[in-house]
Order: sequence, then structure tokens, then C-alpha cells
Amino acid sequence: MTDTEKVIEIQVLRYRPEQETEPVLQSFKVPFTDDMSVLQGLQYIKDYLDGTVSFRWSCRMAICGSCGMMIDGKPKLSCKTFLREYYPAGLRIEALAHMPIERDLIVDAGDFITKLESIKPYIIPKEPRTLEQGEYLQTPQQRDMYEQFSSCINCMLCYAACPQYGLDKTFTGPGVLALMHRYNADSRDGASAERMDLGYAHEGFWGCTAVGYCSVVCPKGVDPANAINQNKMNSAINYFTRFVTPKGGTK
Amino acid sequence: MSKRRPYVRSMDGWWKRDAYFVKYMAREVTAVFVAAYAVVLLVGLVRLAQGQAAYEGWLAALKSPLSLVFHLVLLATFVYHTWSWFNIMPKTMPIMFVGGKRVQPGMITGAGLAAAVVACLAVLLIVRGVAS
Amino acid sequence: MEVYKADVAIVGAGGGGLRAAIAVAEADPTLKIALISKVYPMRSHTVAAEGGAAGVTRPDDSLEYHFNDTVHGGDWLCEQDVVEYFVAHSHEEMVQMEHWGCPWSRKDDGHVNVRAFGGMKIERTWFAADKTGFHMLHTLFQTSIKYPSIKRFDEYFCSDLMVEDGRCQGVLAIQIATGEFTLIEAKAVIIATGGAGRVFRENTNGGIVTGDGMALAYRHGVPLRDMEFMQYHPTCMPGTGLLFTEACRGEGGFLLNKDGYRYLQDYGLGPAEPSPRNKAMELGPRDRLSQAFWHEKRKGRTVEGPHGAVVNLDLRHLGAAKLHERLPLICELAEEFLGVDPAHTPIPVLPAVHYTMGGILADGKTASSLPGLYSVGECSSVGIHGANRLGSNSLTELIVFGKVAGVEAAKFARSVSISNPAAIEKQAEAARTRALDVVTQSRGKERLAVLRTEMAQSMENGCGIYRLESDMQATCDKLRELRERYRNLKIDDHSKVYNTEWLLSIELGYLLEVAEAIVHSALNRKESRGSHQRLDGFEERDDVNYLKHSLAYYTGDGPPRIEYGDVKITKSTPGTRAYGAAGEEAEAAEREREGAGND
Amino acid sequence: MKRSNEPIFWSLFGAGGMLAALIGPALVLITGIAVPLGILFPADTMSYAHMLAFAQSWIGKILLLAVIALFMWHAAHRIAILLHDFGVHAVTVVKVVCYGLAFAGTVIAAWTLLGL
Repeated sequence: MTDTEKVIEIQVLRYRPEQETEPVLQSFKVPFTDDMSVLQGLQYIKDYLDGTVSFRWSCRMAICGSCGMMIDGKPKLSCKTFLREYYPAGLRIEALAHMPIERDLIVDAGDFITKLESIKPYIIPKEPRTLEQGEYLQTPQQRDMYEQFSSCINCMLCYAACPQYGLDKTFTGPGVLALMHRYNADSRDGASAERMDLGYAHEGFWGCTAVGYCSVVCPKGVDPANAINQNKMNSAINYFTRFVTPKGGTK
Repeated sequence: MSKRRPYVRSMDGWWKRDAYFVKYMAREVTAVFVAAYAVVLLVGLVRLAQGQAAYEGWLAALKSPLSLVFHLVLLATFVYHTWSWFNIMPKTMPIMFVGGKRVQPGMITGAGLAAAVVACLAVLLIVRGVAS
Repeated sequence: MEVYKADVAIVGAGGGGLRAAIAVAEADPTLKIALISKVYPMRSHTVAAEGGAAGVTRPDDSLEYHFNDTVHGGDWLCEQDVVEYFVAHSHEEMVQMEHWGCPWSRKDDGHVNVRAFGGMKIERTWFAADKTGFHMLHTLFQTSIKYPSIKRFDEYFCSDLMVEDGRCQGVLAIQIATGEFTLIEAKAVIIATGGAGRVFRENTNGGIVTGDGMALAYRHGVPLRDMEFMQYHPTCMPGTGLLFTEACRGEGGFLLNKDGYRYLQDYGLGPAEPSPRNKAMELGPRDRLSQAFWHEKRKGRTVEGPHGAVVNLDLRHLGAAKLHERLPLICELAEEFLGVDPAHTPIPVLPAVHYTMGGILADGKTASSLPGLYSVGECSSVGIHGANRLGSNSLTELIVFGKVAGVEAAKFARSVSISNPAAIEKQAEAARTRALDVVTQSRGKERLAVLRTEMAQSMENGCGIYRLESDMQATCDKLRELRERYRNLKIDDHSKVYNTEWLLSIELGYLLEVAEAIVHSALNRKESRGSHQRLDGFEERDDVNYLKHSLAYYTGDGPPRIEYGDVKITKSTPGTRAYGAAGEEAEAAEREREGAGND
Repeated sequence: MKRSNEPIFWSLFGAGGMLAALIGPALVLITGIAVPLGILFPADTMSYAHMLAFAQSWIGKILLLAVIALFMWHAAHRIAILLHDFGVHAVTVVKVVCYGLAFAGTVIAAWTLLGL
């Protein structure tokens, strides 16, 4: 360690179910350089200070979605948050809010995955096509209708930002509803009526109260609040017109 | 035997945890003031139906300092309601294209706020016009 | 111990594993598929692939061109029959991805757009902005949810293969959340665990890319083929090694030295023209570009940055609008990690380890030498990349051979039954003890991170862009020493729930063995070919002695045994690999020669 | 999944919110500040005669009912959510009380206006 190297205090919320009954803060002093991410700070701790500190990470470039955590109370990807922003005050790192802590900075993602699986997140084609017929035609503008919502990396920061999910776990939540909208808005897909069965329920779009923080914390510029709230209008129209339209909407 | 014991954190006082949540709750609380104003108007309407004396009692009450202060607070919360309403509006609209270009959220908010200013001015001018 | 009976077990749920799982499910919906991954599928490293996936698309392109580009690019160390199959099936698999919803970038008329890529004669790289791997992975993962026969074991860490009666009959996995073991019996096993880039210090790979599947197959006697060929990607972020996609150059980016000079023209890649020409300058193959960097550095013509020598990737002339449409992730990375806006400032870059060309020996149908064991993707050596992979061939490899692996494994699974469940369970018990021993026997004082760091540094020293016998020998010795010291680890964590330190220790075991296979294969190959370049008297390609695949065999505690296998040549005899103007001349000459032959 | 009947309340909430956002500040300024203070507007702007005439006209009836009722429905919906946000989980009770009050206000306003 050279004299010029700066040292920052990182407080980590520890929870080891085999040792602790509830989470406790543990403080570490970490030498750092200005280009070091919070993730690199945690790696330093694990490598050289305490090998028991546990967290998920992989790509280091904000695309795999593993390393979301609460950094000074804000949901962030630790790989693209930099230690220098917290110097000299230091920082506090906790597991993502609103989800059960499995261990240290690792949350139980099971609920998110179950919800993702529940919305039929795949193309159910409007008009089936064989491989020999080649690709579906889709103009750049048609692609723009859903592309943004397909950029979700499933990092769950939006769930940690959504108090409605925190208060009521039956709410499908921002990320998954944005993905539902992604498929509904895809010109190749023809199954929005099926998916909307969930969308029209309280567990769907109506569980949202337009807090909007999900869209603020999204590291990929997805706008889940928009995906959800623009569907409230559709749902309302469908609600009132379902008896007069020929198909009657969905149930 | 699994040693898993997922720890669920409390949601108590969640709205104090983040400035964003404080702002959200402030927006939601404006509803209390909207309700209060609706009640003031409803009382005025009922008094109007009860006759001139009753109605003028209501008018006089409006002139009390307490009522004036209360309405100043109401005005502030209504302005905040207007501001926050159009701020969240881009989230509630489908993605729109004008001339092949995506309409940006800031434009929707800006248009909404401009519409509110125009509508308020129109109301003020019409009321003034009709009254004089 | 919990036992799950599957028909096909797939280890790894990235692009290759997911595509294979879907293929099994479509081939026979009655087959039970166990899809095992140490991370949730969408965290797999396929997610980080940026530029695109190759498939012949344009009317002026042909399968023959794609074949030639691939084989020449691989310096003729490719299995040419497999390459033929690959190029012939690329396009339909890309269309399949489109039908499944992959948001490919489009032309105004609604057709899929293609972009230029290094070493490719015609534009044939399908792309979804610069997040192609991300979109392909999520499309495959979400599509896989459609199939009820796919049972996922998310966050299950594979600790061994079960081999009984001379064939692979399952895997042993640790449920990371509980630290408990599950034996997954399977009639066929597909390994799809990705590469081993983390054996090197500066690399583009995610933390999970630790050669797990390679080491598992290797320990059971399956050779690792062509492991000396590690790809250095020429444009990576200093310090972290993160990738700036080749598409930066495909879209027209320049590489400049400290004088602002497009130095690639000095290395047989010119002439320098203002807009990108296929197979020239910045669109040359990755091995050549990384080697040119090395020479520039030696000549003192690179820029000195805080993390050593760099050159500049100049995208300014593309303009902000195009950059944000075609390369949004690159803009994001440059801005957030380096504070550089590529529309106004060139990005400092250097070569870093990117891709493991070699892998588990597999035939053209992805079968290994161990019956019942298949492999696909970066962990596999099905034989299409040879000594140097062309950018955008690997994403396509995942889906073309993922499907093949699924179909073949399904076929095999239907033809056999589990032979001796009791013996397999006994074997699993033994494997469980071995895995637990990593922690319980760790009474030494060696720190995991120290061993890992020493390994990575030693690999960089010995198996860099250019290689010397003395350095390689030093790395061999170092790895032997590290394998010794690995027995004396000090593990802090003795708990069960999410004990990531335990898993990191097992991974280090995998890394060390794969690293040994790499450096010994390199030391034994006394020639220069593709990404394996020597400076100690073996500077030339030697087709007489080394137009051969190297095969590294596991020998337990000792160093690997290196053998050689033949290369399948069908229609392209080894010639000169030339790019730029020289490449065009060579092509013209070849056409003439063939024309003469036909007369 | 059970379809939510939220669209009914959400539509009323939205209409009231939009109305309040567009003209709410102007209304509060007129009825609560300017007229009581006798500034900006003629002294008799809200005189009994004026207001009675206004409330007896059809357009006046509609406008008054719209403002009072929609503001109430808007507020009722938000207050119901607010209570939920503060951790009051008796969802049905909260809804019955909030929407019940808005409904009562609407009926009183309508009844009064019809009687004028």
C-alpha cells in the first residue's frame, strides 16, 4: 500500500442464517483507486479481509444482472457504482430491499423467477411461420414499440424500488410486467389477450400506484412504470367495452 | 436438512427511507386537500340551497383569516398536484411517434403543464368576464 | 442424498445449454430434462456477447465464402466437414431465433439487418444493437419456459460427472442455497459450461467463466483439444479487460497509435481507406490485430495510460446518432467506466483474453470420446474455430450445435437405460466427500485469492500474445507448485447456506487443471499458428509437423499428456493467410488457379 | 386470475385528477382567496344571486357536480391507497369507507343541485 492510496470504510450488512438471528453491520477498511467499483471493493474484502462475505456477481459490465444491492439505501448495480462517489464518508451496502435475505448480500430471487415464468414470456405467434418462410418482417418502428422493454436484465433493482411489491408480494411487480408488455407489444405476437388475464387482475397492472421509482433506478433505461401505466388505460377501456366488442375482451 | 432461514425485513416506515418515496407520499397526500376543497364547495352548495342567509354565512366564513390561510395551503397543494400529475403523465401514455420520432417524456410533461396554465388562465378570465 | 432421475442432464444454461434443452424438448416431449446451472440462466456469460452472430444472408454472400473465411481465419486447424455443416445451418438457426422473438436490428423494409465483422468477406453478422448475446440469451431462456419437460436446477453447482459402465450417467450437483447435494441420474449428459478465460489475469470474461465443464470431462479421461489457442480480443478496457465489441470496427471505427496513425497498415492489413473494407485494416482477424498491438508497444508507439500501454479506438467520425443506435452499450461502458464520450473522444483500448478456442474433444455431432457425454459452446471443441475464431461465429455455434447436441443426446438417451443405480449412488457419495473435503481438509494457510492471482499472472506471462519456451516452462512449473499449494488452502467459511468461498475453491481446482492443459499444449506446439505465436525459433507455421490438433490428457497429479490428432481437410488445403490488399491478391490468384484446374 | 374492478374507480380518479390538475389552482384562487379578499374580481362575483343563477343553469349544475364529485372520487382513491401505503391492510374496510364517502358526497351534491 502506498501513501497516496486512499482508504474507504465499507459497511456491509451481514446475515449468516447459521450464525445470526438477524442482520448486523460489519465494517471494513478498503484501499481503493478512483476507477474501482463497489463490486471491486467487495471482492477485495472477500479476497483479503473476510472470505465469508457472500454476494452474487459475474460479468462486471452491467449486463448479467447479478450484482444488484442497496448502496447507501439506493438499489444499484455494484459493478457500475464507483467507490470514489462515497469518499470520504464511506458507504453502507445491504441486500436488495423487499426480498428475503438468504445470506449477506444475497436475496431470494425465487419469487421473481416464478412471476417471470407466469406471464408466458415468449412469442406465441399471430401467424405461425416455418423456417423456410424466413424471418417475420418487422420495421424499425415496430421494433421500437417493444425494444426498450426487452432490455430488462432481470437485476430486480426495480423490485427493491417498488414499495407496492414490498407491501404486497402478490403484486407481479415492475420488471415482469414490463416483460409482459414487451411480448404484447411485439408485432409478431398474438397472445396478449391470454397474458392480459393476469394483467387485468389486482396482481397485475392494478397493483401499481405509479410511484415511478422503478424507472428511475433501472440501470438499463427500461421504463417499467410506463409499461404498466399505459396498460391501465388499455385495461380500463377493455373493462368497459368488453360486453359490447364482438369478442367481449377476455373473461 | 436445509439450514436456510431467509430473513424478511420490515416495511415499517418505508416512506422515510428514500427522498423519492417522501416525494411520492407528498403527491398522494395532496388528495386529502383535494377532498377538503371538495367538502368546502359541497358545504357552499348545500348552504346555497338553504337560502341567502345560510349562503352568506358560508361566504363570511371564507373571509376569516383561518380560512384564508387554509386556502393558501390548498393553493400550494393544488399547484403541487398539477406539477406531479403531469410529471407522472409520460408513464401513463403509450409510446407515441410524431413524424417517425419518439415523443420524449419531457415534452408530454411540458405540454401538460402548459395546458394547465392555459386552462387556469381561461377559468380566471371567463369568471372575470362573466362576473363583470 | 436427494436423487433426481432425468433422461438428459445439461450442465450450463447459457446459450448452448438452453438451445440444447429446447432441442431435446422438441425432439421428444416425454424425455425429462434436467437443466443445471450455477447461476440463474440469464446470468450466464452468453449475456456479455456484444457484436453479433454470423449467418449467410445476403444474395451476394455464399456458404463457400463463410466456409473459407472461417477456415482461413482458423489457420486451417478447423474440422472442415464440421465447418461445412456449421455454415450450412447458421442461417436457419438465426431465423429460428427470430421466430422466438430475438429483437434483431432491422432494415427499413422490415428485414433483418447484417453488419460487417472482422475476417468476414461479406456482411453476414446478425445483431441486436450491441447486446446480441444478451438478447439471444434472454430469448432462449424465456422461450425455454414454454417447455414443461425442462426442469431447471438454478444455482446448482456441478461438482462431478457420474461415469459407470464406461459411459456418463449423470452428474452430482450442490444446491448452492443449502449446500446439500443432489444426484442427477441421466442417460445422457451435455456439458455447456462455457470457456476458461478466468485462468488469465486481464480478460473480458465474467467471474463464472472458470472452465468447470472442461475440467470435469478432462478428469474423466476426455481429452481437451487445441487448448493452446486462447483468443486475445484487440479492443478491451484497460484495467478491467471489459470488452468493446468488434462491431465498433465493423461500423467503421479506427485503431490509432499515439501519433494518431492507423498502424494496422504496417502489419499487412492495409491499405488504409476511410471507410471499412471487409477483411482489411480494422476488419482483420483478432489474432493479427492483437499481435499488431504487441509490436506497436515494443516500438514505443502506444499511449501510456494508468493501466499500461493502450491504443485509441476512434469512433468520433461515426457521429453521436449512429453510435447510440448501433453501439449503445459501448457508449454506456465508455461513459460510465472511463468517463469517455466516444462521440467526442477516442476510447483507450488494449488486447485482453476473450475466448477459449479449444475445449472438450467433440465430433461433428458434439459427442465426446466418453459415450453419453456431449458438449457444446465455448467449453467444447467441435472443431470450427481452429487456431483463431472469427468474431460472430461463436454465438452462432451455440445455437447450431446446441440443437445438434440436444438432438443427439435425446437419441442416445432413448437408446439406453441407467445401468447400475446403486453403483452410481455409491460413486456420488464418494464425489460428495471429495467436494466437502475442499473445506473440511483446508487446514493450511494458503489464501484462495493469492493462488488465483498467481495463476492468472503466470498464465499471462507464459501464454500471452507471443510466447517463449522459457516463459511457458516457468508457467508449467508455477502451476505445478500452485496445485501443490492448493492442498493447503485456508477457507474462512464453513457454513452451508450460500457458501461461495467453498465453490470458489472448487472452481480454483478446475482453473488450475485447465490452465495446465493450456500451457502444456502451448509448450508442445513448436510452431506459430493463429493465436499461438512463438518467438523462440518457431515463428513460422509448420504444416508438416503441426497441422494437427493437440490433445491434452489428464494424468492425475502429474502434468497432462499431450498427444496429437488429425485435422479433417475436405476442400481447403492450407494456404497463406492474407488480409488487406495482399489478401485480395491471394484470392485472385487462387481463383485463377482453380479456373486453370477446371480447364 | 380475478379481473380487478379497479377500472371503475381508477377512471373516476383519473378524471378528477386531471380536472384538479388543469383548473384546480384557479378554482382555489378564486373561491378561497381572491373573492374573499375582494381582489382581482368584482365584489359580487360569488354573490347569492350570481351563484344561485349559476347553480340553476344546466351548465352550472354540470360543472359544479363535476368538480365536487370528481374531486371526491379522485381523493377517495388516493386516500385508500395512502392508507394501504401506511400499512392499513383492511383493504375492504378502507375501500368501503373511502368510496362510500365519495359516493355520499356525490349523491348530496346531485340531490342539492336537482332541488335548486
